[in-house]
Amino acid sequence: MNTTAVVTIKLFASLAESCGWRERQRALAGETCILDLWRTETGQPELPPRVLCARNMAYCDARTVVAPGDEIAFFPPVTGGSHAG
Amino acid sequence: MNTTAVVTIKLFASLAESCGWRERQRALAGETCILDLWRTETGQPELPPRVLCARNMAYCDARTVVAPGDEIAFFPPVTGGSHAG
Amino acid sequence: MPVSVRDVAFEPYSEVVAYQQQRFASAGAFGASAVFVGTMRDFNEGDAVRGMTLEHYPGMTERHLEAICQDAAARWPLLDSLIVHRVGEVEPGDAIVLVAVWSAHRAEAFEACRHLMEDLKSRAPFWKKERLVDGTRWVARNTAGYTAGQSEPTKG
Amino acid sequence: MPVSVRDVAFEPYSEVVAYQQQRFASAGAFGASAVFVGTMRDFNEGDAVRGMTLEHYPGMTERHLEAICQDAAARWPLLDSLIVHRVGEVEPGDAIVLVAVWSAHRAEAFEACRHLMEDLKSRAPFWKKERLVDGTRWVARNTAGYTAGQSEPTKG
Repeated sequence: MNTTAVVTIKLFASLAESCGWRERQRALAGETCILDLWRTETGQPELPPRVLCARNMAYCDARTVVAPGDEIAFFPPVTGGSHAG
Repeated sequence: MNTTAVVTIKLFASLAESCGWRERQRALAGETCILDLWRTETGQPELPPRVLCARNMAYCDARTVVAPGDEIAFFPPVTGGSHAG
Repeated sequence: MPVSVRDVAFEPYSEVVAYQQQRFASAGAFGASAVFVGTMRDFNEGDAVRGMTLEHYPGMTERHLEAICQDAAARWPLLDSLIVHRVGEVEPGDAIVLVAVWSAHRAEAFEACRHLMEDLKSRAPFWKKERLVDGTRWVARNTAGYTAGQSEPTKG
Repeated sequence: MPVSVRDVAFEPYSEVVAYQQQRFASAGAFGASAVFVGTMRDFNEGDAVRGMTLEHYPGMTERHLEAICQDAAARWPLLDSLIVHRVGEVEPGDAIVLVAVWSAHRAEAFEACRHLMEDLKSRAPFWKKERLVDGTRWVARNTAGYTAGQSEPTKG
């Protein structure tokens, strides 16, 4: 396995809790999009509409193809700012 | 002259400067409205549209009739708050 | 909803902190605070400004500031509001006005704070006279608010 | 346009004063400052809240806060802006977020400050988990902003 053909996958917040992990490295096997990673790592066939994804810290579409060295993140809708509005 | 039949007249800001006085007491001679006071005290026939008036610290119309003991004020448009917007 | 008119310089954020501490006994009572501070600039209408004299109508000014706060409290679900306004001889960099609003949620804090400032500018009896290099001028109107107005310098 | 994410409590108005002093050498450079402080309340969605854990995405969060400030600076004539956001274990009464904006005139200060907060809530990766008497729950969505949203408690 080529060590550069690896991606980092991160989960945050309720998603990390429900899946039971926060970060993993995975080797890429051929052309892989973010949705493919989601399916493989969580066993869920589709990305729920409320789950957001980011590639290298930028929001992106789940059909985006990943590249070796990428950091891919999945997380629930963001809730920063003041408390309850 | 009945000492209660007196009104206090105040000018502020550029109006006080251009008229050369800030406060006067005047005896009332019969029914008098604020515009009458303006005419008598400044010699100007009309209240300029940019001059505001107040009776007992409340904005009012120049046709308002004054009562003994009233405090009547004339002043230019207000410019409080932050500097230049 | 305290209001005050000061003839000496004040530090606006110290006022906010001090009032907040004595007003809200329990931490966690409010979720949002919106604060506006208007400061004297050293430049206006293209001229360097050395200082300013802020005149008010003692009695009527305070009464109108209180009315402005009461109107905002009737319109939005506010926990409290605070207005401090400077008068007298003001130097560049001095705070002229402080408006602070506390509420449960952010929307009403933002909206009420803005409204208080606009209301203050249009209703409260204050007048500004700038000291320029070559004389003084009365500031004729406030600009850049909800509707942009026009200043009419009368240098003398 | 500095942004910072803090895992310890901060005093928002001290941050404003300290930044302002080091940023603006000349008194009188700005005319308007608009400040918003979001504070942790002890009550939400009808339940007493004992505390909160604020999670973020280190790196992405800071990057997005910077982008939010840059967008506001492109849209309004601002002199500067400042964002401080808390993460970690938060107690009722603690400041969660500070947004401060400096400009020449008040309109842009008010508008940009509001916009920065709304943008932060919709884009910056932060997640809140409340500690209640009978468990914890993730705050599912922010409410009471430009458009009222809905919170979906998932007590457990």
